[in-house]
Amino acid sequence: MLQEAYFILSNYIWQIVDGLVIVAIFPLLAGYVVLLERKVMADMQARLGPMRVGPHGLLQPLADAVKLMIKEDIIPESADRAIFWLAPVLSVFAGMLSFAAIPVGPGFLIADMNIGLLFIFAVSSMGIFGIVLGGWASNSHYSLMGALRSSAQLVSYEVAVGMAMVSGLLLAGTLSMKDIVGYQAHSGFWLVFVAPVGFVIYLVGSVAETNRAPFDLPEAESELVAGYMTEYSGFRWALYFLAEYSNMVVVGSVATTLFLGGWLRPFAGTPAFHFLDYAPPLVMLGVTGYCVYRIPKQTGWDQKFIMAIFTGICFVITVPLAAALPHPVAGWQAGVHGAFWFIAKVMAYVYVFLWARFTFPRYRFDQLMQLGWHYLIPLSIVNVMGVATAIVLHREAGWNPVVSIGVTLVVTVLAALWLVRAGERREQATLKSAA
Amino acid sequence: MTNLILFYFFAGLAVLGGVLVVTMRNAVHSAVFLITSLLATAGLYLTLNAEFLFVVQIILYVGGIMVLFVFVIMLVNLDVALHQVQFNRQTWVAGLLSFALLAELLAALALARSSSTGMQLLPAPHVPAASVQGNTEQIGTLLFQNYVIPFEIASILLLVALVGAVVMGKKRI
Amino acid sequence: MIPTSHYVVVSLLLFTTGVIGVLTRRNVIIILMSIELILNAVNINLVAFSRLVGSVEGQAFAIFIITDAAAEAAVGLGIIIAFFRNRETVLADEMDILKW
Amino acid sequence: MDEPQNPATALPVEMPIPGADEIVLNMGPQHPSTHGVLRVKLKLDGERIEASECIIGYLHRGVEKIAEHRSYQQFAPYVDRMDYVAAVSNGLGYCEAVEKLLGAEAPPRAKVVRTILTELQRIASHLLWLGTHALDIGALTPVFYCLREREEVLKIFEKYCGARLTTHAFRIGGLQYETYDGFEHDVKRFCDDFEKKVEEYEQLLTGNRIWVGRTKGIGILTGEQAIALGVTGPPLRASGVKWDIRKAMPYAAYDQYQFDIPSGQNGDTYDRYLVRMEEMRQSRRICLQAIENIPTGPIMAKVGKVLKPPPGEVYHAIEAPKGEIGYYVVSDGTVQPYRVRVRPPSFINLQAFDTMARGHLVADVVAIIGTLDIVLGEVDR
Repeated sequence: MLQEAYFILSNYIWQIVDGLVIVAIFPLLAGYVVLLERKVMADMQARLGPMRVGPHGLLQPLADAVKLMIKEDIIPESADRAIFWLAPVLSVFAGMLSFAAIPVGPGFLIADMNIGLLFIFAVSSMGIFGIVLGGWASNSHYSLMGALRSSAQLVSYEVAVGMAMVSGLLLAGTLSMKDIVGYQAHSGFWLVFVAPVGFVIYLVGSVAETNRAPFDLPEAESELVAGYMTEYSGFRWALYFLAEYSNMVVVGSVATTLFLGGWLRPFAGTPAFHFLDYAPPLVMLGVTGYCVYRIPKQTGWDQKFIMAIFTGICFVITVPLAAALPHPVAGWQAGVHGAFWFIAKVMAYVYVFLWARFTFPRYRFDQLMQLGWHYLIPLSIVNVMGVATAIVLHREAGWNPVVSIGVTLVVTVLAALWLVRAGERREQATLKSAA
Repeated sequence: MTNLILFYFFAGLAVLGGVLVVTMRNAVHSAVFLITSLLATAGLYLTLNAEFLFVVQIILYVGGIMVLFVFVIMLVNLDVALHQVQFNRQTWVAGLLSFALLAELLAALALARSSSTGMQLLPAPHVPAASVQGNTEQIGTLLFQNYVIPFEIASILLLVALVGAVVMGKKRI
Repeated sequence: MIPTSHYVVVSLLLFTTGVIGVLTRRNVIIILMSIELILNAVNINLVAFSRLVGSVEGQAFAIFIITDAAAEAAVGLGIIIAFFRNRETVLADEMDILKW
Repeated sequence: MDEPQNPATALPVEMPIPGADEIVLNMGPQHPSTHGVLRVKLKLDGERIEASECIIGYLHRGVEKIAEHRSYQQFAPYVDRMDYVAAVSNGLGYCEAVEKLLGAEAPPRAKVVRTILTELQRIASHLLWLGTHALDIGALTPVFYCLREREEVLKIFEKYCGARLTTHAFRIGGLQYETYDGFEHDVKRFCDDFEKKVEEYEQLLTGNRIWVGRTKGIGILTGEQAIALGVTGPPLRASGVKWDIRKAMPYAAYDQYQFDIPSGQNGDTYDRYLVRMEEMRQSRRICLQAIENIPTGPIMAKVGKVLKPPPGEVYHAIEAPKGEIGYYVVSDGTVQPYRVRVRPPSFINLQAFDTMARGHLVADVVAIIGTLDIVLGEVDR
């Protein structure tokens, strides 16, 4: 027994450490995605956003967390207590478990499963229950409608998202997250350039999967108050919130791994671009420098002190990045640089989510379903067939890869255009019949 | 050792979940315990090195079929149903018969283990030495080569079920 | 390595539970869920024996069974919805007029 | 939902056997997008609306009754609190109604200043409408741009009379305050900037596929229906009826200025949106024309300190941002009105809600409430 425990510990010590680091960092990251969201929103809306808690609102996530934790926890009288308790936990569980398979950097992942991508897909499909059961247990019409909407939405968009993943998988030929990145490193091209349509479908589908605007119908504020979360408050609500933002980071990570080259540096295979290795420490140094510059501008010693702490954190991140130079190709050096690029790509992906949220109005439920079933799913099927054809043309018939991909891409785009045209005609027909 | 602990954990969870599915008054609670049972079964698959099936179980059973169940339970308003008698009159007969069935099957199993001519369940399973292909690839090869026609038939079955469900769910046909 | 018989016993227990559920419950939805339990028990058996035999054919069969379960659930639940719409009940012993 | 069936609030349709997915949903009175304390009872089939009923009165303050116990001047600030996002227009209607009753007329300078302020108020009101409407439909950003522009208008109001929202800008007989130095400059600068801003909003929304999808064909009101329901203002014009009191029965100084009456054809939410956008442009045009040439002279007619209109009655209506706001004032010869009845546009436009909402989805309810541009303070008075 003890021996076995020792065996496990000695063999899996790095996995455990990685796991602790990732589980500690990602919720924090989710918290700071909230701050990022509020800052981006404020910037797009000609305001400042959170400024009070810490310099430039840097401590706002912590303040929010504390506030939500000490808030009164209300369970409605007629709610189903057990399931009311279970639902948010299930949501967070699904969000957090996905991190197990995400490779943040080479050698910097919890579990290298040979079914990694499917595992994430499976676990995130369990997140539906958190929403559905929560909506049902609240015993409120708004919650129930939110729950029904979201289950319908998630189930439909899962098909499109799954098919988009398949188009990437066909190319990589593996389900292991690590090997997918390995394939992209080996082939020298990120899959987004090989299967762009798949990436676009994944982008749209993942917005819907995470219930973000313009697909945030389950929690449509103006219609269903807060959808399935209407009756939740305090810590349970915070759990839902955490789940939502973790899910954003998860889909961002999957997209990064599958389509955007994971932890790879841009132009990783080209020696001429090796100078890009200097970018991570320089960027972090720049951030540190800016923080130093901002310190004296803060009002009050406490703000200055907090700003100084953030400066320190930035500097602490800079040091290993700089120490990993000049050739971060193996070992921990590759790990920290990989993590930098990975998180940068995930954040860029999440930024697109925010950008869309503050730009677009919300879809109506039938329009959302229409987009899913009439456009995305057919297109994703066409795309999978296109990618498969391209692979066959290249590997079996020996065509030039660029030509084979180009031809199938043109066909796919034509199919997309045809779908849009057909949809417009259908729309006009319904408008005419309505009038 | 670790495997055994995991096995007992998952097996216990699966059986317990199953029993609660049958005994719970509220259909949603039943569904939650069915989900538990299915997840535990998925865990059992893992202990059998069937990781692809583990994922399929979660994606299809938990993420697909069970969502459908919960969806329907919510549509079918069960407030009234909660106060109705949940079990049939033949409960005791049925229970007795089922336990008789269980006893019979267990006896058969025990006999098979003891008899030398019966099916050999006792010998340790021979697992081929770490195969070159992963579990997923093996199943894929099997499905798309040996069982490609059953596979297609299954897909047609699904299509028919889809159409059937849509027709059934429609208000006016 | 866990003996196959362990899995068979678990499968038997689940199977019997499912049978009890099908025979005793009145709620059709729970009866359907019990059927899922039975199918699941079969799957455990298939996968366990597939390991015993040393091939993955049993797992392929399990996938077919899961497909079947999906089809069955979709149609069964569709029937339940249609029935509930007309008769306002989901109890099996009230579905007794053969035609409506 | 389990409240006893009060015949007054019962749904106006017979209830068939409740099916598997028929529910009655209560929207409001506390709901983020009913714009106040409106309660809407919806009978849903799935998410489709089979019938609806608006239940009002949560903000009833008895404004009309109060009028009977206040002198004519004392009542003027109360009208600001009806449609509190277009207080200036309300005040204009009331002041002109009483002036009509008195047989007095505001001097030309007062009339022009009134026109400018009222048109600015129309822009402000439409901006608030645009922002909240877009917010209801899920576009989070336009509301901040709209509030930014509205702020400029409110600043002008503040500089002019010290108040931003409930301005009480006009007095019976004219104006109390002379315009401040730089009033023309401020208005001109606002109008010059505003041209670009409207373009910006249109860029955000007009061509946006989601926006068009959410608004086109939603809440259709034909011209006949609109007239039959007494709908006025932009919803009426969007249905193709070119009726604008500013043109039909000019008041203040509107007869001196050139402007168009925008109108739509389909009478759907999208058309109402386009009509209001165009109205903002036209309001800007009126302001620019008026600011060119403000006549000099007195700002107050000689009406005396104590108003005692001769016995009689008068109805005077103006085109408020939300539609025709009319004041029916009855005088019995004392210092207090015998009766004041307000014809509030929001209240009457809200009647069209059921007609517009039937057959649409729950999500469209918020679009329809938004497009009606109601203010509950005015609905309930």
